[in-house]
Amino acid sequence: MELTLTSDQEALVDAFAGFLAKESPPQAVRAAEPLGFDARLWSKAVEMGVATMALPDGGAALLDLALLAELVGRHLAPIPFVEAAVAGRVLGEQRQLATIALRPAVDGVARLVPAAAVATAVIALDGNELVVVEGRPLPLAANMASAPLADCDLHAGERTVLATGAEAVARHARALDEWRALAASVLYGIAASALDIAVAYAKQREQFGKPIGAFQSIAHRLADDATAVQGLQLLSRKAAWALDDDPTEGGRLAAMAYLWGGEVANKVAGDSLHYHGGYGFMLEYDIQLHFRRAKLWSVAMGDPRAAYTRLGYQLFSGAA
Amino acid sequence: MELTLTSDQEALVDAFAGFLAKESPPQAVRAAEPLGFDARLWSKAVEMGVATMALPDGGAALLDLALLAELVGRHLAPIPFVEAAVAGRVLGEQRQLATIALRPAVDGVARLVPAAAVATAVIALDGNELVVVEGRPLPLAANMASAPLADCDLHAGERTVLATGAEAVARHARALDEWRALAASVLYGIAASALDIAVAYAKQREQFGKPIGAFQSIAHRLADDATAVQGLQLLSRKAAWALDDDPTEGGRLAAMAYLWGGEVANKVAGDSLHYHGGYGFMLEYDIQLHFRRAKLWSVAMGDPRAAYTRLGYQLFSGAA
Amino acid sequence: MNFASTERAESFRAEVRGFLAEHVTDEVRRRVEETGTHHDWGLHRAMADRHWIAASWPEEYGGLGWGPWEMNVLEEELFLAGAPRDGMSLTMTATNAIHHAGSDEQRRSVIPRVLSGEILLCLGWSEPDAGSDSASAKTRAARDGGSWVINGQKMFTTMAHEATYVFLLTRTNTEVPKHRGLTMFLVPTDTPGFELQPVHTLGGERTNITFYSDVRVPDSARVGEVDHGWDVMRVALSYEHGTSWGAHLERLVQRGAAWARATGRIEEPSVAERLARAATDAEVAMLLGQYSAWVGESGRISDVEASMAKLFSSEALVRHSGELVDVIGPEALLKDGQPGSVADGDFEHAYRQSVVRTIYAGSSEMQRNIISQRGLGLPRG
Amino acid sequence: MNFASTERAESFRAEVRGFLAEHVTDEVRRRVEETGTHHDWGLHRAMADRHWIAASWPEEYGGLGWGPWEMNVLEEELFLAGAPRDGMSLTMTATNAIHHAGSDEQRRSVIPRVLSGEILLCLGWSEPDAGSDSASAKTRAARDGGSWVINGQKMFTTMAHEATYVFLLTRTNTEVPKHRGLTMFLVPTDTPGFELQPVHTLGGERTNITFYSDVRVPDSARVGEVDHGWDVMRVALSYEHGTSWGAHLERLVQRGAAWARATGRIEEPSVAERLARAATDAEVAMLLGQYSAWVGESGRISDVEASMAKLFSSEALVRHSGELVDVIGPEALLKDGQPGSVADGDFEHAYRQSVVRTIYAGSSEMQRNIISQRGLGLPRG
Repeated sequence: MELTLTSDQEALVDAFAGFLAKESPPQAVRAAEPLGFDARLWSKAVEMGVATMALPDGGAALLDLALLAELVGRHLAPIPFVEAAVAGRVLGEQRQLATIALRPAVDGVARLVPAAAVATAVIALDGNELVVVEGRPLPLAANMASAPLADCDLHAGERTVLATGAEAVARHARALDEWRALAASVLYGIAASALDIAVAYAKQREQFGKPIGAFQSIAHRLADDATAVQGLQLLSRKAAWALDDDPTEGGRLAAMAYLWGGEVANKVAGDSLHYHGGYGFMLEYDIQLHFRRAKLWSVAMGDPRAAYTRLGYQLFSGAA
Repeated sequence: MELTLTSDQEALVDAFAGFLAKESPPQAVRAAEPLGFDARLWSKAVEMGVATMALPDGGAALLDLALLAELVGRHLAPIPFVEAAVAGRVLGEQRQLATIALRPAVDGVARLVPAAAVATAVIALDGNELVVVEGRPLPLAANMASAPLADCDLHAGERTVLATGAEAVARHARALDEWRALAASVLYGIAASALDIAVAYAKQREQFGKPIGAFQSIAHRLADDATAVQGLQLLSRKAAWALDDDPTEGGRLAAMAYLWGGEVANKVAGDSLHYHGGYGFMLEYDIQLHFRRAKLWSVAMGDPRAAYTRLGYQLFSGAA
Repeated sequence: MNFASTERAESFRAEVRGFLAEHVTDEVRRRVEETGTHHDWGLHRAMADRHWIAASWPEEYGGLGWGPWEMNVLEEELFLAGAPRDGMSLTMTATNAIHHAGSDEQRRSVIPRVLSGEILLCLGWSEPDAGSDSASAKTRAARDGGSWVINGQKMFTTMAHEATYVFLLTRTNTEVPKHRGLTMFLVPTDTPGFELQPVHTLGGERTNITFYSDVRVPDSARVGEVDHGWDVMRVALSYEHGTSWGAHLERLVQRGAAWARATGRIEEPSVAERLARAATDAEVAMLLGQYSAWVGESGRISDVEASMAKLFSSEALVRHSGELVDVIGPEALLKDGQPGSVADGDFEHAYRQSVVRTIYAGSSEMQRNIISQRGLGLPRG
Repeated sequence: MNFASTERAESFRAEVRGFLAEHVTDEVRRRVEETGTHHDWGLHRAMADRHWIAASWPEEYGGLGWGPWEMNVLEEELFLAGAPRDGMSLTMTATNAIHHAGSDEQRRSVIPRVLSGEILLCLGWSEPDAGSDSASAKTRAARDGGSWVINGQKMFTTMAHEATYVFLLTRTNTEVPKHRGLTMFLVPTDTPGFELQPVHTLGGERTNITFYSDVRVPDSARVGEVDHGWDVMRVALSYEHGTSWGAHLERLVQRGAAWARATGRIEEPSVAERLARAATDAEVAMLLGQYSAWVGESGRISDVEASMAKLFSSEALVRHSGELVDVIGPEALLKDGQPGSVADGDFEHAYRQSVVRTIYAGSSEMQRNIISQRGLGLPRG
């Protein structure tokens, strides 16, 4: 175990963090609502190479992508980094701009596909076919999180079958594992940033003559939150690492990281909002941005409880 | 809504509370371990009439029994008050000493029947027969809670069929509803007493120069616990009342009260134990007695989560 | 002891329910949603016509003499119907204080117009640096001859844009401990120097920041004695404690169950389980509220009981609104009107709104202080 | 960055696992269970023979030079095997402090006997009125010529009945702030005036109250400077933080999963779900422990990380041991050996034991203080 970033990783993180700090401040995040997409930011990110590095020949390990996804979460960057990375790895090439449906299509329609309101290519599992459908971005399904969700009719565009049968299922499953690991990293970034905001506020905001962070009721909850965030950082990074380097563990860890990530991000963002008192609800404070996004990421694949159940079968049922 | 006890109820509660305070102090509770039965206490309670008042012609409403069950819980009294009351109402007469199996028999054996290690009659649902089996008390199945559990072979004693088919199922279901309501009252009593112990300890025990109850981390959890205990008192009393007076609501409320009661009693007893620091674990402190008993009461019918699921079907499924 | 509601209360309930079915129309709900102003003049005046605005007041003062129990029924039904009620509840919090602590002239000039539904009042309490700790208010009122000059700023002056008066907490003395240098005023919102700025919130409610720049009011605008504003605040705060918060949760459970039945998802064990848990918490929440009302009905102080009801139901609402979104999945987060949106967007709305309920009218932390100190007798930290 | 364990650590792991399979026999476990003494001389000496008692020490001092990472592996395996380890862990906490702060004579006379597995040490820190607040100790040590006379009482002196020395915290000065009037001693348990009384606990562990009545020790029994005992305590406390608490939970999950598979209950959705949740928490708990070990391995102070690992894993253990009992039902609470008992009574045992893990070696409250103050930089309350 060696948890220090390599110098390459550090350079990558520094560059992208600097870029997002400059180009994706909270004002830009707000300005991109309700579509949740900043086209200018995305084209700059593409120029930087963050979209192409995800490709099989782009040289990046999944862990590298996870480190970038953390920053996308931290800065709430309105770009489909995770979707494009996962879709790019399925397609083996970059298309302007591809995404992937997280749930199997029903009657040929993939519902609420992340980034489909801004993408020109949607990958989906349609029965026993893994398909990519190209066309124009689809109409936004406006939502609480200001995410560019859209429903996608898989017969309405230019449809290409990428794989069928077991191969289709396996490739889709692998892509979802990668999505889970990267989504866990985004959730970590959201949670870590919500925690930072809470801690800073708790130090500065005074009530009854002292900083509210001096009250145990807040300090102790923040300690629990900080512990959960630290655990999430470790688990999400381990999941991304394992998908490349410890294949027998990768799927299990990605599922755990994603589910745990959803719980942590919702709790920490909710706590942070709560500590702000009435201010947390003012749209001009940033923490509500985190609160709204965390919830969608955590339910994007459907009921997390059902996912825990499937994980339990997978881990412990002799049958599976 | 009138939540004041009637003068009759008050007299009943005062008399039984006085009796238990005198006859069932913590030393007596300990002395009755591991069987969990104090024969002398029980015969005095029978003399007082608390066993016969449960009978259909005993004049007591279920709510009256619930008030007594609360005290059984508060004092951790090692007597099968709840079991005998419910069994007596099934039989319509008092037998020395009857109890009831909470789970249907499997292959003619009722497992871990409460009070069966001290009872001479066990009621059980055996297939589509409601039976009572008489004989000697059965061998104790020693357990964490020091409760007189025993396995009962329903063909090993003198077996009488009380009802068959739909009537058997209905009478058994009614008895379980009553058991749930009274068990909820016992759980309330355990929780209320655990809370009292915690509050008294938090006022008296000093650390870092002040009573530990002055630390928000403890005070605020105690506030949550006190709220839950208050809610449980209301819900368990309402359930007992409704089983007599609002039959359409009785079953639903009894299920809720029992499940909620299990959660509250385990949480409050666990919290109280925790606030005691190392002392809570010393067997000579009383709070461990509460902690061990709360858990058995809460799982006596099996997995509470499964019971919540059944309740959900019952409440909301159009099919049920 | 019995848990049956009274016939009288239940006949009120039926009447209220019928009234609300008629007056809380989809159009009313839509307007509330769009503007974020949880008030509807039509509904408000129709309620005033029935004397329901101050139904708890004696008939001689324009009320109906309802006890806390009937008031609880009224509030439960308002919540269950999703009726806008900020206007009336804020107004009555202030009006109760004026009724107790105001001058005869104030009572004469304000109360009849409130009871007729003509005007609203709002509460100018919170400040940027004084949230839970209202007594540390800094908005200054300085005597100038026979009048007072007020300067400062208030946060979260909800309904100020519809109200005729702000019931304003000011500091009149900085030389004494903070609770003893406060004075209350009734400031007309058309006074020169009064300004407001809308504040939009996560839950969709609109509130306001209000600004006071050399706002001049006569001494007759003062409510209660100079420097004894905290006594007046305490009266007002005692009326701020509702008892029927649990009805929010009950409404959520009913909507969730209707959705689960309609979609067949109720057949999934974990869906049935979560709804049953939510329904159990709703039952407890309603009971804690009813208990608080009953204690009040018995003429006793019910501050601890009201705190328990508010604490439990608001925290449970946060848990279960989140759980319901989980059950439904991303569709739960679609905005009302989007194709495929669920239950008019009620669940995403409940999720956004729920957290604020653990803050306003006393944060969960303040409620826990009340319960642990006044209820359990634990020492202050 | 990578999460792979080192080959070296994994070869240790295999070796330790093989060793424990041989030495932690059912008979050892049964004796521990019966006596409540979490120590086995046979196991202890076999470990000492392998230099595993102080494996983290440099070879020149009788250790093996293992880093925190290898130590974490050793501890994980001890926990996973359910091995008794109170004797060695309490002994090493004290011995580490003696190694740093003791006199040459103490090092010479005590350490070799510890490392050979000949003797145990125990910790005389807690007092009736000083639990989390150890520094308020009242047990008095008074100078009398060249020796010291000790009077007082210590709670929870676990393993005192097997130990050769108590590593004792005493008060030597009452005129100064509490942290500055403490002195540490190494008191032989055969000294006249030393007595103990067994204390049996909910979790089944035996601990002791120890009494000191005119216990006379020479000045050479003093560890560190007079009145500077707190500095010595801090060294000892820094060694009290293990990193592998998560393994308790991992063991519980493994036992629970084995039971669920054997009974077919794993096919129930809510059973699969709860085990998956527990397994996820176990993964997080193990990672937090490994992280803490890694920070230590990197030569940095890992107090906050150790607190996180301890806090999270002990609280998760409480939750999941309760959940597992729920899943199984009343059978889970049967004592080992009863007909129909489940997994050797492991689940009822875990339920009883789990809460104490949120208390000893720093209560959850103390861990949260460390995390919020040292980790997050929040002010003290």
